[in-house]
Amino acid sequence: MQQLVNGLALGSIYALIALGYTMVYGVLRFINFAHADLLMLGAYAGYFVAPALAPVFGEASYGLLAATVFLAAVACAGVGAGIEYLAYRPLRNRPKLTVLITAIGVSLLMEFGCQHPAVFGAKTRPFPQLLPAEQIHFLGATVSRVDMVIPLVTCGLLMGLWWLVQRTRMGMAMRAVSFNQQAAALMGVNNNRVISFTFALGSALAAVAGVLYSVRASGIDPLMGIRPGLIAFSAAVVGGIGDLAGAVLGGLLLGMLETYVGGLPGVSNYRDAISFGMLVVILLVRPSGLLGRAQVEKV
Amino acid sequence: MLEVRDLEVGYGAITALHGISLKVETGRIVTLIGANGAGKTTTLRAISGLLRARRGQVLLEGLDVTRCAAHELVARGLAHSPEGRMVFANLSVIENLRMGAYLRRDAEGVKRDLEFVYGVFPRLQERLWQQAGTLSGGEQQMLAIGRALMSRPKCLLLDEPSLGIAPKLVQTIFQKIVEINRQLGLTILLVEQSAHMALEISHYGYVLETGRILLEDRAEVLRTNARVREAYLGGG
Amino acid sequence: QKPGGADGAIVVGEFASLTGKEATFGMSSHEGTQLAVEQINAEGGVLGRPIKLVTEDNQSKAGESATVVSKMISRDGAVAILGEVASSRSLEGAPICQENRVPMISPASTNPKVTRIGNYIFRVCFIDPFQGTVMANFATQKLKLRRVAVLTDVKSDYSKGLAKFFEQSFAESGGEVCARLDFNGGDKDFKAQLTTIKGSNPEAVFLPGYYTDTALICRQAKEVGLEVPFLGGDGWESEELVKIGKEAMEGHYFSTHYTPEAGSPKGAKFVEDYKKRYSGKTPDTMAALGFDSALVLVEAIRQAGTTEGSAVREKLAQIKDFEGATGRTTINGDRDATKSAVVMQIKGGKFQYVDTVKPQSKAP
Amino acid sequence: MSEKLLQLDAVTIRFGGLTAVSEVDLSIGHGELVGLIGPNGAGKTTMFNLITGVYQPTSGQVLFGGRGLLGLRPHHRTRMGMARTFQNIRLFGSMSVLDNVRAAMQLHRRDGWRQALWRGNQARESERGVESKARELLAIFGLEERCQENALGLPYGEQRRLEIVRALATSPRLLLLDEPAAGMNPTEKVELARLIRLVQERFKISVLLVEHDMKVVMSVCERIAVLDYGRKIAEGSPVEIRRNPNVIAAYLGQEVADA
Amino acid sequence: MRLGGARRWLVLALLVAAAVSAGSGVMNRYYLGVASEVGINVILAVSLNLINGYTGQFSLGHGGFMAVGAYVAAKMTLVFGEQVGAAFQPLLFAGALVAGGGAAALAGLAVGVPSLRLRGDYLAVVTLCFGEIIRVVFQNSAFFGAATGLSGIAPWTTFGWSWGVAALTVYVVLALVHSTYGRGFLAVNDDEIAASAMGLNPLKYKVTAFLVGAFFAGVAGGLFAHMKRAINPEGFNFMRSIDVVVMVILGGMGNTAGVVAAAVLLTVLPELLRGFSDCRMIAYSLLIIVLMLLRPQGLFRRSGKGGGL
Ligand SMILES: Nc1ncnc2c1ncn2[C@@H]1O[C@H](COP(=O)(O)OP(=O)(O)OP(=O)(O)O)[C@@H](O)[C@H]1O
Ligand SMILES: Nc1ncnc2c1ncn2[C@@H]1O[C@H](COP(=O)(O)OP(=O)(O)OP(=O)(O)O)[C@@H](O)[C@H]1O
Ligand SMILES: [Mg+2]
Ligand SMILES: [Mg+2]
Repeated sequence: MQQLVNGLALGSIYALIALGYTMVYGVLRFINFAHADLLMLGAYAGYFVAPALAPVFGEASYGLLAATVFLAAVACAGVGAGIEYLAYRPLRNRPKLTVLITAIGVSLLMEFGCQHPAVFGAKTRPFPQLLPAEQIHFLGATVSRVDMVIPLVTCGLLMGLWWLVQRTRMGMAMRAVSFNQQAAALMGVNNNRVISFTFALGSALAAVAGVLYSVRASGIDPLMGIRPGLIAFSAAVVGGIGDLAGAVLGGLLLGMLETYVGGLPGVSNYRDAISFGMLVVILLVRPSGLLGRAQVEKV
Repeated sequence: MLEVRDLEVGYGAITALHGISLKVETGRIVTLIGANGAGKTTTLRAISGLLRARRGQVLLEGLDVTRCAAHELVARGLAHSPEGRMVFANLSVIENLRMGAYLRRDAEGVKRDLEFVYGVFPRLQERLWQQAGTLSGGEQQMLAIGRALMSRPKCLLLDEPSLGIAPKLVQTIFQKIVEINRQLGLTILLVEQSAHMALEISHYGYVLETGRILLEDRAEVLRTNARVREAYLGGG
Repeated sequence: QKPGGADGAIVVGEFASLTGKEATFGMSSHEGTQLAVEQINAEGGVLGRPIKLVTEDNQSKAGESATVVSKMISRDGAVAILGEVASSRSLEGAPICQENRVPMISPASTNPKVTRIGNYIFRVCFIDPFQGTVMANFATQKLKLRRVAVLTDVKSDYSKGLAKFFEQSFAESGGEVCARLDFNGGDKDFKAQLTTIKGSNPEAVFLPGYYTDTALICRQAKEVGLEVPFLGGDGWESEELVKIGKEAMEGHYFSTHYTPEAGSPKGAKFVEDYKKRYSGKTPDTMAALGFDSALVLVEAIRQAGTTEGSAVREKLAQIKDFEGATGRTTINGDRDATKSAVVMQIKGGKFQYVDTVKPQSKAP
Repeated sequence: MSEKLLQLDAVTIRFGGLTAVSEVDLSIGHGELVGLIGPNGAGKTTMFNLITGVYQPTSGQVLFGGRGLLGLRPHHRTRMGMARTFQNIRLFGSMSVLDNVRAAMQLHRRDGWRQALWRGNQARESERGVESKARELLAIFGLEERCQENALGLPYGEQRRLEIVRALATSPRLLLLDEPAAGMNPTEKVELARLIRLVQERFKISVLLVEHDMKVVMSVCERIAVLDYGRKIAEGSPVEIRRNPNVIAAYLGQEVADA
Repeated sequence: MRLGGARRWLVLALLVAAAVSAGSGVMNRYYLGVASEVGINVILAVSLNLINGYTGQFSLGHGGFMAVGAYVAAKMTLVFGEQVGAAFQPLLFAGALVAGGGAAALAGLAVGVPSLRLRGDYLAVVTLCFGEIIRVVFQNSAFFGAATGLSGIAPWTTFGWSWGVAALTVYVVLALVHSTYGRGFLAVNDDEIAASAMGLNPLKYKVTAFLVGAFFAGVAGGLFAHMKRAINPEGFNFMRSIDVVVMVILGGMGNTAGVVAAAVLLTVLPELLRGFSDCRMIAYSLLIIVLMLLRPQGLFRRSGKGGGL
């Protein structure tokens, strides 16, 4: 039971990050390598704003968490849109792989930039306590508050994003842009605006994930995004990249798997191999991911 | 309505259009004919903002729109049914049509126009929920034209609308083109390989050859022009 | 031709992980080394020449160290090399030093293999077997523990090595390891492992990790309700441990090198100087060892009277009871340091001295 | 030779609820020129896909040279001697015109990577042979001057011709052409019809032609089959088809029938 | 690049390699080391280019293949190195490299077969998973030294070896691709459906690309092990694969000359930037971004087909 709760919480975090990957991928058809680092920036934003907000909302309260998450998301949305404008937009009509390289460059830049002593430094920093420390006891499991909050947030965001993509004009534009930017332009869609919006949104998602992740892990450092980023990216793909529900499903699956294997004495050292192995198996059985629809190609 | 002045467009080292000028009066149907590679598609793409002009101007209703992005032109009432169809393959037929009306806010009008499109292409109505990518070639062509109509443009660019369409339907399409031109006063710039039929319904025509305007005249004059007959109307 | 810098300075190379995932430790040892060099130079250097420290970053990446060491030796003309905390990277640099007959001193690589590379390779820290044994003995004899769970960092040879020797001696003294689990250094979520450990009902957990992971693990242990003492090694020693881990660290034990509290004036002075130099930061073990590695090298050069590699090597091999920030260092026949270890406990957010273990008590 | 080159027995394929091709029988003899026409979405391209192995039929079977093709993948079928063009042009976009053709000539050569790695005289000889044959084919279709150009830089009509050349380069016994005249002007269409007949005679192959331009179809084909909603509604000589009222109603329209 | 060019290239590179090797006694070891590293990276990048650039399969598993080659080759020389006489050392080394390459090729085969069904990012994730699995297996294998890895490996990778093998790799890849047979790689990349309609078996080409690419990655791993003399699993994590991918894309996918140039540049650049000390990697990442923005089509390619569909 305890492991189930652990797995659910971890999985929800991965799902949250995977949502960001999938959002950006869904529209631009490229893996935003810098997503993991935006997560880290979001965490640092939270680290800096939380103490300032604490007097307003009270130490360790839900209000404090919400306000911190919100501000971090706004900050990261700005950064994300800025990155898009400077590093990705000039390459708009180039092959996606070209953009992938600038994304890797941006990712390295953020990692090494933030490690520089003049910026954040390489050391791990303790993340402020945003939620009350008491545990909740629940069916024999001990659950920390953040572990309760995370699945709810993920669930809420999933529904919100789904609504955005399927039910709004912006969502429709996003889907059109994702398939063919020229054709979308011929429909009157302002590609640049849609893409900037998508990036801002994706980055905000990264920030939300970053803050929640840090609350849970309680320590942050400039390289903290890499591993969850990698896992969440795999999760997004296994779920069927571009598919929101798939991202969440993939994230949950990987979180559960990791928790389950990580808790097994004797094989916990093979944890990554086993979870990655499972991914391979899943993709071999379902080559376009769990929920992904095979891309139709009429001959 | 639409005017092109001394337009030069190229791809990398290749120059595809060497300064062409043409004029489409409001409410007219104008046809652009020319052999393969003459630059017809290039002309339309440059007008609708998909390609950048190297030199020259494009004027829409007297305003210089040479530097306008494609989406801005749509807002000004231009629609383009492109070569190669470019339907949104993973959206359904109905979603594709709704994308065509992306900038419109009048739900009522959109509904009416949908009905109109269904009237022209009943096949589309049968397949509303099919993914556009799995439609047959001709069905996709219908969708591309229908989608262009959905923005309720003032000026419509059609790149080979009859491509891949069965003969019977080709006749229908041409009839409808005339119909919308007459009823809605829609200005149309048409690129066609079936020059014969195109010239029959047009008011005016231009003949393009290797990126230059070779001839221009009223459609019925062009139809009887010996050179045109030989080169583009298949001799007879 | 005299090796060395243009200005007659003695060039000493240092390679460390200043960026990348182990930057925390690399930075510390680098700061310690830098402080030592500055102090020596302030006192007029050695052999009447100043020391020029050339530092290269290997980004915590495998494959970089060989390149940077060879660069420092053949391009910068380094007469000796200081470096690397992580054994796996020391193992890359060492063969190059050996081949070029340039002495190398590792501050904190504890894997026995490192100094086996050759007779030019030294270290100023004790090795895994010793430290593992110390903690095992402390657990069985002082704390009277019989059931212990072990949680190791699969990615770290240090952690693996320590665990291995701890388990050996612990079993020899009749203890039982009731659960063995692993994590990946740098992970942020350890609840799965901790939940399993809790299920195995240990009396304590042996956690030979670095302090960043350790602090997070201890915090999360509290969250899953695992309330037993944790034991660790010198990788724990840093103020950050308590800063990050907060109350969750209370009552836990770790073994480390000599501490100021155990009565070394040199150590106390080091802490003071370090704080002054690095705006109030408290040094950790890596910093102290980095400091000592430089001091030991300079001592050997002074005794040798030359910077010539073989002569310095000779003198290094003879270092005995050298007073440094980490206590007395004696280089043994294996070119490893024999020094006492101390066991500390965390109380009220401070490290408190509990016990000293002399090297003689080394089991085998 | 009594045996048909290609034979389809009651072939059916469904996509979800949609029956795109339904119980179609069709056969093509050696050296025959057969047309396949029908309204948009009638299932013509789908038939091509069934024959070449892109899709597997839901029921029914396809025989080629008397052999069942069940389960054979497209490249196997090409090796057996069928080649096709695509309705939506699918050239190798990063390659030159010449290389597009050469790539299609690999399948009948047995010298693979060994020759690629070790280039003796023999290898050079064979490479030269490939090139000259490719140029020869391109010349027939008036593309020899475009040899070094990038395939996608060609205008639409020339891309279509290149597709035919590429298909011919596989030395097929049966050539399947999907709307080869689309995007050409009437003059070019006449020329294309001539070329199709020419290669048919010269290489002694059978042709199955899908085309919406009746002039081309009627002038090229000896026999025509008509599909509508996935069913075969008529089959016969061009003259018969042109007069068939079902075909006029479903497909030709009055005007074309009169023309 | 025409074939004649490729051959001349091969000969030239071999000559340079031989000359430098002969003179290596007097040359600065650091520069030699960097030069050898250049060779290794060229092997990695050019071989990945066959998979990613020419066949268009996005592989992130090169680090894993390299690991297999490095471990197998190193273990071989560690076990047999003592037993053979000095005269046979080059033979043993060559044998170890081939064995490493062979083992990596087997791994490549295992990765290549799924590529029949998987495309694009899905394949990327599967290759990435394979790479990580390989790493974890080595990390836990006592036989291969677990987390500490293998050390005390003989320093047999000379400049000559590394450049020699690099030249060979370039030759093999170019020869493969610029042949009638090899045009299949490009055809499969451009349009798999059309390629199979032209009688080319896409699976065969894709798997071949993986096989050959992985083989050379394995050989590069072997060279790497015998240059660094100590290897551990962390050296072959997915960042290593990413490094190689960057070289391939920066060089211009499917453009061997460009990829070689990028491999050289990205190996030498960080060394040149050493003067920047703690801003070095920041400068490096900035340079990658700027390079990409300035030359999006790859280092060497003319700015061709722009604006098209
Ligand atoms: N993306 C491109 N890259 C390079 N050259 C191109 C590109 N597109 C078109 N061209 C060249 O520009 C010229 C004009 O092409 P365009 O497509 O406008 O002709 P078209 O008249 O529409 O012909 P078609 O009847 O075949 O459609 C041609 O010579 C063609 O080779
Ligand atoms: N993969 C698929 N999934 C779903 N429906 C499909 C698929 N492929 C084809 N169809 C449908 O099957 C029908 C037949 O399509 P096909 O492409 O064979 O038509 P066609 O006769 O070639 O028409 P055209 O003359 O317009 O090219 C069409 O209605 C099409 O929408
Ligand atoms: Mg055109
Ligand atoms: Mg069709």
